[in-house]
Amino acid sequence: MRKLSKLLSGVAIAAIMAATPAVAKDFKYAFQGDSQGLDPHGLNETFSLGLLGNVYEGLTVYDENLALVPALATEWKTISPKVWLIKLRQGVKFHNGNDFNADDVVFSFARTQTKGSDQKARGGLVTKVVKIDDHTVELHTANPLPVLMQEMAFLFMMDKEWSEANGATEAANVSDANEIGYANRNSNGTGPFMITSREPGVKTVFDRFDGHWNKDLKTNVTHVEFTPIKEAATRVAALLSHQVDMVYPVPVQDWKRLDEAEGVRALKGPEARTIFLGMDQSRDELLHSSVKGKNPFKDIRVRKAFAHALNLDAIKAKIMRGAATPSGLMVAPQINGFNAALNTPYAYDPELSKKLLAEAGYADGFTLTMDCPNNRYVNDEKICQAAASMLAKIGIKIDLLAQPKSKYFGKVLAQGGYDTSFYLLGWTPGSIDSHNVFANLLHCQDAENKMGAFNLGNYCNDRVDEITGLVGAETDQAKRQALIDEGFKIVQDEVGYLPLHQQPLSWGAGDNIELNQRADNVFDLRYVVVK
Amino acid sequence: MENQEIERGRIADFLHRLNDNDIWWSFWHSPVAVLSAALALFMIFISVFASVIAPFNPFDLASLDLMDSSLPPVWQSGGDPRFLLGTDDQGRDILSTILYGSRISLLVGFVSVIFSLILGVGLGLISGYVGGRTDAIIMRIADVQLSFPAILIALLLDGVARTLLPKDVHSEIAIYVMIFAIAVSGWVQYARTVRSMVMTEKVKEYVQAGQVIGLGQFTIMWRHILPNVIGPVFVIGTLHLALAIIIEATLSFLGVGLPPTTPSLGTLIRIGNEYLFSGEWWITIFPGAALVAIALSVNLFGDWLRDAINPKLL
Amino acid sequence: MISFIIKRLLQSMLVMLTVAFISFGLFRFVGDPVSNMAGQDTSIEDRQELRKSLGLDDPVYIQFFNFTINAAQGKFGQSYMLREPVRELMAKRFPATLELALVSSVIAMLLGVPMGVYTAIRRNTLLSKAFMTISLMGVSLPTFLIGILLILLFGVTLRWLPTFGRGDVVQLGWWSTGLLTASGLKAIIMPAITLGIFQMTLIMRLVRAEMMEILRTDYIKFGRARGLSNRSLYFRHALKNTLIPVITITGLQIGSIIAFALITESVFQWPGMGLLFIQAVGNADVPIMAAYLVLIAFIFVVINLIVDVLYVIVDPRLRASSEGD
Amino acid sequence: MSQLQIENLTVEFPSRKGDFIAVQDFSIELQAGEILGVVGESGAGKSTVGNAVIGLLQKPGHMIGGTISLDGERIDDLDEEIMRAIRGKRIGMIFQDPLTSLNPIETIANQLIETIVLHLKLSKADARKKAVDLLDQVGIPDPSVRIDQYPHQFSGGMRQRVVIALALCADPEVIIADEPTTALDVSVQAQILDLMRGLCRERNVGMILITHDMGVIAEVTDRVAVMYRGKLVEIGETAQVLGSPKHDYTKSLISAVPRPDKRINRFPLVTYIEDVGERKEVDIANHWLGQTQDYADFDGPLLKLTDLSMRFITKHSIFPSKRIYLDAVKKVNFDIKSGEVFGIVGESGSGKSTIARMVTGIYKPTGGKIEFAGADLTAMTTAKEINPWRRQMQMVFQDPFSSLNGRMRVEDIIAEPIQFHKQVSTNAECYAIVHDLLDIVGLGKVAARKFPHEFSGGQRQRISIARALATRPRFLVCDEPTSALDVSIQAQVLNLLKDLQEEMGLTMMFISHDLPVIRQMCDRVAVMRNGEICEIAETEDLFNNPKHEYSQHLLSLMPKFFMDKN
Repeated sequence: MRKLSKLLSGVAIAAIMAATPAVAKDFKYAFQGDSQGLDPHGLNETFSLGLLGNVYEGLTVYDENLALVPALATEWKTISPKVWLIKLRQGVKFHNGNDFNADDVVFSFARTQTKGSDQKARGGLVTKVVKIDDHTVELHTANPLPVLMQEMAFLFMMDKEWSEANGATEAANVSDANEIGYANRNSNGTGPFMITSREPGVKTVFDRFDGHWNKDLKTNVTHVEFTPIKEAATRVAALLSHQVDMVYPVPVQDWKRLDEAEGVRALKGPEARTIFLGMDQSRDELLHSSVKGKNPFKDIRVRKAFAHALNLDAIKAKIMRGAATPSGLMVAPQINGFNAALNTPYAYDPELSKKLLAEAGYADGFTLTMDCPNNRYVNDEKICQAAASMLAKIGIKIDLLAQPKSKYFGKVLAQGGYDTSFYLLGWTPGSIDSHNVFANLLHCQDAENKMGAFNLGNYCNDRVDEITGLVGAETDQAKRQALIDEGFKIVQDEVGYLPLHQQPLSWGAGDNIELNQRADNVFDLRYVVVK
Repeated sequence: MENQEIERGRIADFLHRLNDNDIWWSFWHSPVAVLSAALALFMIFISVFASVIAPFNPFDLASLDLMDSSLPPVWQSGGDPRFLLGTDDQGRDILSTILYGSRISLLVGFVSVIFSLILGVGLGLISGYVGGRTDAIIMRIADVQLSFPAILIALLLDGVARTLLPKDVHSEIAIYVMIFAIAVSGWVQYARTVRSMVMTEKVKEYVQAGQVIGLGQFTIMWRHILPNVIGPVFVIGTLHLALAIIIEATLSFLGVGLPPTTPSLGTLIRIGNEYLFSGEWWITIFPGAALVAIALSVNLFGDWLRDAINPKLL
Repeated sequence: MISFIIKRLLQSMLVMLTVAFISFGLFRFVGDPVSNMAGQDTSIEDRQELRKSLGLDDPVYIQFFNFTINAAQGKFGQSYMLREPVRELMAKRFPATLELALVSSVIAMLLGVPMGVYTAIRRNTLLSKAFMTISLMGVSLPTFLIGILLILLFGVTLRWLPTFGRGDVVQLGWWSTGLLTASGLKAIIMPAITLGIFQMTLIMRLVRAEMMEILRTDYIKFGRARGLSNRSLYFRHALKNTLIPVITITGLQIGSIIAFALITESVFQWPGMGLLFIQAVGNADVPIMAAYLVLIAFIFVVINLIVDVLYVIVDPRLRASSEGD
Repeated sequence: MSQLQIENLTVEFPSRKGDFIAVQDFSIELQAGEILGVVGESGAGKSTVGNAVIGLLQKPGHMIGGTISLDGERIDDLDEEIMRAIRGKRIGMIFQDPLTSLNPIETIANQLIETIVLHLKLSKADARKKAVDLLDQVGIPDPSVRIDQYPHQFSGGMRQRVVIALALCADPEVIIADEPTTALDVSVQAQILDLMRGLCRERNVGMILITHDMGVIAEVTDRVAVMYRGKLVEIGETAQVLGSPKHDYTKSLISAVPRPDKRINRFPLVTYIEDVGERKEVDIANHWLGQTQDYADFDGPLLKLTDLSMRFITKHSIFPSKRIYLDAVKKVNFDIKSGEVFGIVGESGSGKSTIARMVTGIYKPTGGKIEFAGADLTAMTTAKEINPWRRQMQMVFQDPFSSLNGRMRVEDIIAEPIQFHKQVSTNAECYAIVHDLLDIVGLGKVAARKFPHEFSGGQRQRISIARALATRPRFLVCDEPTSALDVSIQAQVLNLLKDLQEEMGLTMMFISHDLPVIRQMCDRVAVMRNGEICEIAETEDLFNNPKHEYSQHLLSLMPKFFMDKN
């Protein structure tokens, strides 16, 4: 396609070349999967949102250090606990030349609540959007919500006129076999890049949007090609042979190879994702265990025995090749609310574990099925295997059920009826705030109030529930921190979860590429510089 | 005493016949056949006695120490004398794992071949002998199945089994699911071969002689036709054994095979494949070599057997 | 001839219906598409809503009925994973897979036929034995291993050939071809060889077996007794007779090559249907999986039909018997 | 000077079990225009001679001595290239089976033109003209049309004519015909022989005619060479060799040929014939095998066929109207009396074997009735009902190589019917009977533990007979029991059958295409054609005074050499 057009319009291209800045830079990168469509309100998933974040923008945006900075909104403040006043940026243009204004904001929030949207939860935080003038809006929330603007970084704004003209006023609806959401295959954002061609699962081409409001972007890239490459080996090979400039993720064990190879390097960094093991603490009898009639995890001695059986340093050294940060908390250092003083992992002490188990009446151990994804987190399955062999040493026989993420999540999450007894999960709070962790992981399961939805083992403590509510509403940072610390301490003492580590970000890039490796594993083209 | 005499007579009789047998003769005069058979037998031997030969039991999770993981073979710097061929990412001894893994691969191969052989030969016999509508139905099913390569069918069956069967028992039954999947994907070739041979055999006069005696259809199929069509079936069986082992490895490579806690050769190669670029080549190369050694020796032997019995077979 | 074709068509339709049933039935029970379509924050009610709107709550027979009706029109709905109509996805991926399958078949034929002829004519030469043994490597080395080794050698170490993808493609109507650009041709070399090795072994052995069989026949003996040259005997009389079954089997194999390509495509990130399928399996993307299976069966059925008809055209014996209809 | 001269030809086939000399010290000369017959039984080495002449000995066979000369020039030591120019051009060759001698996917024209262009360097158009002429000469009607057809569009006889045309197309000086008519029906055989003789005379071509058939030798050859175990035992004018053979082997061979002219009691046994089984006398009257008292006496015909019909579907179709049928047997009626030997004679496809298979229950008739000892077999449906009757009728098959299951030991093959019908209570008893049976058919106990492939054709046919006798039948169907055997072996087997028939008082249905054999074996004969019976008569009446036109025709085709001799 490109080739042909090159052939046909050599003259035209020469003309464009003359018009654009002398430095036209190409950049190619690869990821293990593809974005599921282009609809900004389509799938609420890190990679898709990350990719679309180059094309669309929210009211706010995270910078290279995960600090929240203005994007389409220039200023925001709470005029009452439940009402935010937002000043919109002026002179912003969509890729099609339309102006960005308050109508687009109202429209976009409404669109998140349409049938096909996967952003209902995020958009639903705002119960009402009021247009004050063309560049001012009010956002109303149901409860006081200090973290609202963090959430807004991934809620993208669309052009009302464009959407209406193309029948894309509803989020792409996958259930209709015949109707293809226009916005799913075409894009019109305000971001610095626009998608000029796309073949799903094969290739997506971006070109620089010259009309972007921010002329100070770091990037010098004008043309980007993105290719999904599923196999890790193929992906690394593509980088090693310089067919692409950047790939992610890179298996941690290949870092050495990348660093030794000419012209490429491994990019390592801490990710804000915490990997942990969870235990079913609510059922009276475990679903998948040799222990009948009771639930051993209800006994804190058993939970402690598990905690002390895990050698986090060995996992770090061998499986993660030194690239993980063993963790004693359920949040990473980058997350608002993290307290280094509390971050002490349980000590590795298998003898203590055996003693505890014997005390609890399980001197001979027991058998337990462990659920594990095998393509979701860095070396997820290997971590589970290592944990299984460590637990084997204290007499716990683990039947490991490692599955692709689709099957895994289908089983262990709410829609599978939390069908698990012991599992591995990873969590990055989307709002980069501890409250998200309290609400989703530490709060008792409460489907009605959408709380504890990812607390798969239903760890439950009334005070923690209470703290969750308080943290959500507390605006005084010191008080808030104290509440957070209290909550984390309770969970730690009760061994509600078994945190393992924060996994590393593992990317690879050519030596001539400068880029920003953000802790939430989002790859932002705004920071790519090709030398 | 008398029985012993008779027995001895029978053995002598057998040896004499064997000596007289062209296949046996041509076997001993084909270096490739002898070598490949020897290699195959060696691989079978060491995998059957894996638990005796292997220095470790890699399936015993409690014996693994993560700190021993990713060690190179002894002759490389950093090697540990306990682990001749090095260790994998979980600290399993590669040599032991290869022995145990070969056992699984061969077990899966043999049992699935026997399964599909019985299924295929049975259906082929019925199809060829009974003919008519039964034949048409069986062959139509075979056609449909033929439009999907074995790997796809095995992939499907495995997927279905994983979904339908209770998850707790999954790792225990994974190997049976795999055997079943490979077996079901392989019966067509036997059935077709047997069918076409039965069609030529059933019009032969010895079959009619059986009918004249009054023998039932089953007796004629079992006693008369089957022994006459079974030769090529063994040839296919041998070649299919190699194929089954490769399919198992491929499924394991694609991640739908045996769980990594009880790795087969294919699972090991898959694990090792992730370490190829990081220089830990021994995790892939040694199991890969073992797999190729098994498949190649079995294939070479089967190839020779085919030439000796019926070169027209594929 | 016409009744022969009609009979074949009816049979084919039955096959297609069976495959449709199987593909629907199997995939109805594999994976949970909802968990893929919804992000991690989606509420349980929304998930239920989604289930309902996808028709996953209808009775199974209604789902199958709808499936068949739609499938017959080429409508397999939208991919859960890529949120694109499956029909268009398949149409875009099909050329890549077909080109790969054809190129690898051609490679397999170009190498396999001469090697088969050679090993049949000169059975006991060293070269012949070498061919036989080496060709066995083709069926003893798992495809994925071959692919990985090729990538390591030619892609990473020597850097001669690209390690993934199709290179630049040229659009000819709806067909995209990589065979008209230098990078496309370079890109197809390794995957085609990887895929073709197994096929080459098969063809070579088939040609050899058939050729040996035919060289033993009376008409070759009679030809020799008439003083015909070896060249005429081998290539005009024997090879031509050999090629009938060889073409049949190779033709029928194209269907399974296309399906078999999924391993190769996955190793080389070849943007074909197999890759799509593997990804779909991992994501429980039912529409793609169902469409893939049905498409594979359809290709098989069509090739079968073509081969049957060709067979009748090539072989005068069959031509006569079908003319009697 | 002789056209073709073979001197002291010796051919060896090395094998791992020792070298086998197929032809030893063989010398003959062939004159222009002469037809020289080479006769011998299977394995005599006669085909090897033919192959040696055109230099196409089957590997690993090779000449270890002697010379072959064509027009005085040696041709046995020529280079492959030069020899190839001689093959087809100067020496033509005709093979036995016309069905497989032609490339099925090339037209007749292509095959002829290729050969003509190769040897005569004609243009394609001229070659085609010549090809059409040739086809005309070998008696193919409408040659200019038929030349563009494929081999499968020709009948067997027509194909053999095409093969002859191919052999003649470069006007060779010598033709070697290896069993050219063996695969053909008698009437076609006669036409082809006529054609070949005519062509040789006309073109003054010398021909070596290799055959096992004394009738063919008598019919067309000028001189005959008799081979035995690779050696030439006798050569001379045909009439002289056949009329007054000098060598013992020739004598025994000729005496073994069934005489069409008169019925003799037994074929003379000549010491020269191999494979003679020493029959051990068994007192059948007091033996288990003689104890056939359980058969109820029955007055009237033992076997009675009423309107027996068999229709095969040769082309299936969903629509009955589109099916194509073959009526193999059309409403046949006849009776066979107890103790009688009833013959059925006819050419291939006449339906005679189908009758045998219906009587013995292999095929289910599509119409009519089979009554055996008064019981209507066609009305019985269950195995239980029919098995007692099955036991009373057994069958000896045509092909000794396929009628025995190669995977079973001889004793098990013979024991199977006894065990199946539970005729004795213990295994020991059963195997004792099996051993006696082997004695009776002249093989002896030593044969018991061997496998069929260890025996020759004649011996296998004896095993087959033993199996048929194992159920103590009273009715035996013999379907061409000797047509696959060499003539000397045939005599042995026929003698055995006659002995057994008399000793056990068997009733027999004897099927053959060979009239002389019928005359020697049968009391009454039915002549069949196209599924219908033309004539049923006492054997002697039929041969002396055939009434039906077709019977007359068949009789006229009988080899004449005994008649000439007398």
